[in-house]
Amino acid sequence: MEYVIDMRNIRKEFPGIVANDNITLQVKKGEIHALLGENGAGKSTLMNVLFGLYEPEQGEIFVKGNKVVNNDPNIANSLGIGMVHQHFMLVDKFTVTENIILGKEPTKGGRVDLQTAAKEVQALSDQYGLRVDPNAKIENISVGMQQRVEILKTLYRGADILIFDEPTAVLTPQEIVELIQIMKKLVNEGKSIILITHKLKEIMEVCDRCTVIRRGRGVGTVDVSDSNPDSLAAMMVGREVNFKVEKNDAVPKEAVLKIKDLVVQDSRKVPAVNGLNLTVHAGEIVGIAGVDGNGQSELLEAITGLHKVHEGSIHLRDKEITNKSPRNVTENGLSHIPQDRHKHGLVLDFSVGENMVLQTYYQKPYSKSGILNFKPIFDKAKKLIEEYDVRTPDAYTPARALSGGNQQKAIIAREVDRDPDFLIAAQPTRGLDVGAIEFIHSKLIEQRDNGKAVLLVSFELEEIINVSDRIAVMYEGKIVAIVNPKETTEQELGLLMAGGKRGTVHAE
Amino acid sequence: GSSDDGKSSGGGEKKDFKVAMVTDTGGVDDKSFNQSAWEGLTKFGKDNSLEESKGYKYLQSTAQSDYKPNLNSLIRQKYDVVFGIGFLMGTDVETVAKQQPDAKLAIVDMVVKGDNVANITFSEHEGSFLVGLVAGMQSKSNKVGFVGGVNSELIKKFENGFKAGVLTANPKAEVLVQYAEDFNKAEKGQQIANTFYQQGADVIYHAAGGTGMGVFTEAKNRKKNGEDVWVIGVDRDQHEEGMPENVTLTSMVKRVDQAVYEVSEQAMNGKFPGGKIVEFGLKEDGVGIAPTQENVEEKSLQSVEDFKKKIIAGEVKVPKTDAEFEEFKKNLK
Amino acid sequence: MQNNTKKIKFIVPLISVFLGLLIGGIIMLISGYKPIEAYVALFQGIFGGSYYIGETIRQMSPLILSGLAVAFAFRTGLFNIGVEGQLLVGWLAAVYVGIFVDAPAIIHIPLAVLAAGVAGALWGSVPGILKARFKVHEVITTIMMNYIALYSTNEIIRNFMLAPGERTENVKESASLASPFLQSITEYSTLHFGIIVAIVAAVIMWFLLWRTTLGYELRAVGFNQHASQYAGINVSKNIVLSMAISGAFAGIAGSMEGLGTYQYMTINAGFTGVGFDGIAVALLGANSAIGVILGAALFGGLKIGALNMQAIAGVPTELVGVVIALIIFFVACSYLVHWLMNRVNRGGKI
Amino acid sequence: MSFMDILALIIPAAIVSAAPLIFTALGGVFSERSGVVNIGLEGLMLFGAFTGAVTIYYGEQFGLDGAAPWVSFVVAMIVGALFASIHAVASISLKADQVVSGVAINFLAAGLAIFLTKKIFNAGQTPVISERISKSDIPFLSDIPIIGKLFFSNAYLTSYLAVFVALIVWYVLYKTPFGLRLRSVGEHPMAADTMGINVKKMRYVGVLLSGALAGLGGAVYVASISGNFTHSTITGQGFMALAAMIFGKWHPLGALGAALFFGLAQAISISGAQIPGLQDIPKVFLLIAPYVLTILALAGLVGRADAPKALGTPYEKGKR
Ligand SMILES: Nc1ncnc2c1ncn2[C@@H]1O[C@H](COP(=O)(O)OP(=O)(O)OP(=O)(O)O)[C@@H](O)[C@H]1O
Ligand SMILES: Nc1ncnc2c1ncn2[C@@H]1O[C@H](COP(=O)(O)OP(=O)(O)OP(=O)(O)O)[C@@H](O)[C@H]1O
Ligand SMILES: [Mg+2]
Ligand SMILES: [Mg+2]
Repeated sequence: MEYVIDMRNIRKEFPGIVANDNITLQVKKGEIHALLGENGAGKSTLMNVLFGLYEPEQGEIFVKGNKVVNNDPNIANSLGIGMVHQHFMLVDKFTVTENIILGKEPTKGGRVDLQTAAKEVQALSDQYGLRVDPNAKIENISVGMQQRVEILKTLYRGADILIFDEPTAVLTPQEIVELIQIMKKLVNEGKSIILITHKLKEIMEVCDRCTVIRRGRGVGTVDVSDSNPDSLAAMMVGREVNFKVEKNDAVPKEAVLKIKDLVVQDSRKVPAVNGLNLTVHAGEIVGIAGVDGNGQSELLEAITGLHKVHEGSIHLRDKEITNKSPRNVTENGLSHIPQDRHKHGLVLDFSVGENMVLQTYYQKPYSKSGILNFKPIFDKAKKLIEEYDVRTPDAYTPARALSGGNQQKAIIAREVDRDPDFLIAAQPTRGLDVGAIEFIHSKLIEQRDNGKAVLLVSFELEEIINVSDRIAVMYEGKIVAIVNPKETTEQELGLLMAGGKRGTVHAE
Repeated sequence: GSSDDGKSSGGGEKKDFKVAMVTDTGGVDDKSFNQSAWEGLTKFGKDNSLEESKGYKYLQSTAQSDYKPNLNSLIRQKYDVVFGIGFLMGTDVETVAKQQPDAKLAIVDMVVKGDNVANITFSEHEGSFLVGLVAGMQSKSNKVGFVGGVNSELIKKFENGFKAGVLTANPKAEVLVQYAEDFNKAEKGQQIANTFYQQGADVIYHAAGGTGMGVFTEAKNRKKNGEDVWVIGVDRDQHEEGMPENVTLTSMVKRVDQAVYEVSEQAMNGKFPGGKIVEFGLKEDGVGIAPTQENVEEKSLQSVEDFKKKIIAGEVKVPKTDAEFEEFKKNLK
Repeated sequence: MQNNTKKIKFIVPLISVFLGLLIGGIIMLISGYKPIEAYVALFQGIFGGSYYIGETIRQMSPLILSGLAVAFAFRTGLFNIGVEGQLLVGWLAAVYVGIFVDAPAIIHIPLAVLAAGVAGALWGSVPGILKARFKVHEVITTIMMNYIALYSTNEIIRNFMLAPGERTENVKESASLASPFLQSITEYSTLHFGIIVAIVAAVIMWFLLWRTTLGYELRAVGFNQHASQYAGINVSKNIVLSMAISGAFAGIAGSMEGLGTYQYMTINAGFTGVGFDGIAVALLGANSAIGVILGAALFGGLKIGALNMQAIAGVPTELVGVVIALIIFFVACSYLVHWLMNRVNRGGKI
Repeated sequence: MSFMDILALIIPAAIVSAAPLIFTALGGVFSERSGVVNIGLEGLMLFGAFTGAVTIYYGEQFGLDGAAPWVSFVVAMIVGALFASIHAVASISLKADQVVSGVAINFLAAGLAIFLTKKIFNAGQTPVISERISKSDIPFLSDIPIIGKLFFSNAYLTSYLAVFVALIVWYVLYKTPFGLRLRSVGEHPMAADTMGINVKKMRYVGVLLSGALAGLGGAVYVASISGNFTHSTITGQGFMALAAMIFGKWHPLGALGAALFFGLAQAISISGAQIPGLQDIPKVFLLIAPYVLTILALAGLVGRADAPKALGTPYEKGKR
């Protein structure tokens, strides 16, 4: 049987680590082939090798039967291989069209022919149902649309072998549904797809076969039809993984966070949060469900003091924290696992240790009268790395060198360890493998059981439903419904998130 | 006694007499006083068959902080007289002289303490007065300009002498004055000249080093477009700078070479004027009007000669400072 | 790997200096000078006798400080091209206090140095404020502030402090860093106590940056403003502070000239260049305190030695400028060496 | 002087002194848009001035006459590009810190130019050239009432060339595939790489072009303003050009505007000393006016300028 992609015994090293060790990956024509593995297992690396961004130290690659040496994305492109990268490869300041045609521009009399280009892009997006605005700037469009642009880039270059590196990690549920439709459409058109994802549900739904790698080594390839999430998870982690989050009922106590008629304006002075009311009690996890862009980020930034409050009030316990400085809010007992770990969560060029005291460096014992005290800082760091199983050479390694997964663990360790009254967790498990997810969920619940108030924001309805004790549905800057996770379904939530009414419930 | 040493070294064996100078940042080819000084020293060396960079040499400074090291290193190399060129070096010459009482130093354009230092100054105002006369007489618009480098005591001598000359020759003439506050900004010189000419001035005297190059540029441009404008050069005969459009009316030359030569000679003959002020004025041919005079009218030259005599004779006292100039102006009326 | 990088850190500069001198020598050969003679003169001009050593050290002091100024700003993510201007105002302030204040040396000197630091800090904080408040790029503002400083200081001297020779009076004995003792042991070099100030400043910079919470904040802001803000660090405050501290170093560099080398301030017809040299020194020293000291030693040594090279071998001082430039290049290209080293290692492993 | 006279005095002067800055700043735009910081503009401009002066001088000897300056422009551009290639090799191929390498360029240019001048002419400066670009009125255009007098009278051809080049650069950067690719490399080199664009090549082109234009700027300065090259001919103009580029937000037309703004401010401060009204202001305020005005303009209207995202970071495959 001939494979469109046949990678044999690939070995790729990075200074100090073997990212791929003798991995073999074989993809049949017209199939969706899953690539599964923990954070840092070597998936992205393997794909970058296939795409010609990295040169392997060892191994052979066959594309459509013939041996190829591709050490350059150009060659990959010409072989019909296209890749949708985990971290988007888009120029923010360019328009959608400019990004798509870049490097293969249609010209008229020496100048870029944007009209024609835009038409072509439009045509492509119609053909595959990839809705984009050809003339919008990347920096102004949603992550979902950005990803559709990435896909269009590959199609525009006539790729028939597509690599998706964690495409769904950054998508909202409805966007994921769309994407899955699109992938199905693509294979029907005779294209082949390699899909990297940490979400077994998706693999079960769309993939034909699945190759699992662990710590840089190939574990094996299975037919999805005769395997199940548990077996896959076990394969990749090397142990049984427990999906259903174990937790007993919450015992809510006094209110910790009280938000009254909150109005927050976005950069364009348009109210993004528009008269929102919400209360979170000690000992409960409130999950905020909502389609991206309905004011979730502005809400969190307002609470944490990163964004100015226009009207209304926010109280933490009995202290008013409206428009207080982030430090003031933090000192009043708030912890925040931010949505964007690279932008807000970490100073990537600081060591892991220095990152562990990002909000506390000025307090004892980490410093005394303005002088830093490194021993306690790194002792603490080592303890947290141990306790939260952050995979890093040591506490002195720059955070940049860690896997996003491990970066995330580091942040959670830091925030939870501050032992706050109120914990905000925004997209805490985005892009993480099931093992890490399991761990993080258990940590959140542990906080709740210790009588902390937790606010969870996530686009993963499954996560919201599994972890929360109450679900607040956010729509157009308001809480439009509070529902009990035990009595709701993803369908109902989806409806509410889309602005649909629901007889009985009303915001409190 | 420095003078005794002077005799002993000057007395008989001239052979091992050595002179040297320290330039400021301009360097010995700055087409200005550094170059002029070096020409003087070279002439002296040749006339006394000294060998370059053994019998006579110079050191260039790249920054003010180099002056002292340079002066010192020449003294340590046992040069009999070491010249510091330019008033900027004054303080360093003074200190070094104090530290090395046996050394003989000379400073140009400045007067400092120490009886082993010869202070060489020039009557730039007198020379400027002469070119002022020319300007005053040959200006058709009765408007002339003066562009100064950095406003300073020294450059003021040029300005006031010039103004005095202009008014003497042409009482109804107006003199525009502006300082660029920079010796190296040609574009500034050009724009100032542009402004002056635009306002009807037709002769501009510059005492502004590199900034002056811009004055020439502007004048050339206007000459090309048929305007009848002139520049008066400074320090050396700047005829060449005016070519091919030939915009140099004349130049006020300052014979630093002359001065350096004479002081060296005096020193060699044991007459080193330590602790004295040696003023080089019209009398000593230390300043004057440039040899190239093709653009200077006969009658101008005439009055230049007359006043030269008068000044030398002390009948006319040329103003140095603003105060003296105001005084001078009153007496004109 | 580890000890390797250590080795490289040490080797690269040496190789760079060697290559720089080598190529410089070749240029001399081509243009008809005698490289050996020249370099002998150069090194005599640096180490050959207490006088030269004195001059080299004297040259170093302001370079160390201006280097620290640039390096400190770099460490906090800012590019301070304004050292030149901050140095000028510092110089003026130091001289002003040195002339118009009466006090015993123990008070007068520190006071004058402090004044220089404060003046420089104020001058430096302007671009800081503009950046923090209006997001104006510090590179432009610092360049502009240089010219403003140049013309303003000249005007102030001209109107309030003028003495014969287009300069101010000398500062009082009690404010002077100059030391007859140091001069006598160095055969009347211009050596003064400034070097001590400079080295103390270097220690301060290191300590401030790496041992204090302030340094932690400054570095955090330098790397990632968003994360710093999230962590409750006042970004604006730190930007201004960073520029102010950088400016303070620059201002004190000015006091080296005003209280040490010259004892007075002249009406400057142009920039001193010390500020711009500071950029080179900082970069030669990889923006680390100790590196800056070494960089200043190299830079200052070559500049002083150049004078002797000119005096003895008649080689124009500009050539040293070329050599310095080449050295900077090779230091910058250390990647080359690293890369080679790695290659070698790889070879060894596979 | 009537207001009109004053304008007629200031505006042409502004355009004159702006030209060298415009060229150099445009060079900066090319380099930095491709992601390579270029502090070396000063040095490149300086070496261009040196080359220009030398070429014109010998051009005259070989009887090129009026053509000499124009020939020198071409030569200066070539030499400038060659000189910039040092910066390119260091900062693109050898991954050197771009600021360091740029600073080195400045020292190298200054040292080498003077050193060579001394070698060639054994004098501290080149001989004064007689063949220059000289001011002239643009036929017809200069006859347009008002505008003609202000913008097309007694100015240098090179000044209009500068404006024209700015327009070309804008067209190239924003309308052609080359421009799109150059900018993409400065914004997100890895993205460009995955799109099959040769990042290093684009950056080389950007840096070489910056060298060529900065060289041209220097040569124009000599041919139209200073008339010869000395150790002090180029003192800070390159940094002003750098400022103009940033002031202009890395946009060719922005840089053009900023350079003209500098020129105008400079002209006002200089002619101000003669303009009734301004005359009485203490000279020092006029002297610092251009720089203060710039800062005010930046703080007031211009505000934040976004540098190209990847500016200053060497590109290595597979590194984030
Ligand atoms: N550019 C790089 N430099 C150094 N090491 C790297 C680099 N890229 C990857 N690695 C190493 O290779 C290992 C595998 O990386 P890879 O990107 O393949 O992980 P992954 O499977 O994609 O993880 P994730 O699921 O989080 O995306 C990582 O642990 C990392 O340490
Ligand atoms: N510059 C780098 N140096 C060392 N390792 C790196 C570097 N860049 C990436 N890596 C490694 O590459 C691997 C994958 O990187 P990647 O960003 O895909 O991690 P990730 O966990 O998938 O991120 P995310 O959570 O955002 O998906 C990580 O294990 C990380 O350690
Ligand atoms: Mg990955
Ligand atoms: Mg991931």
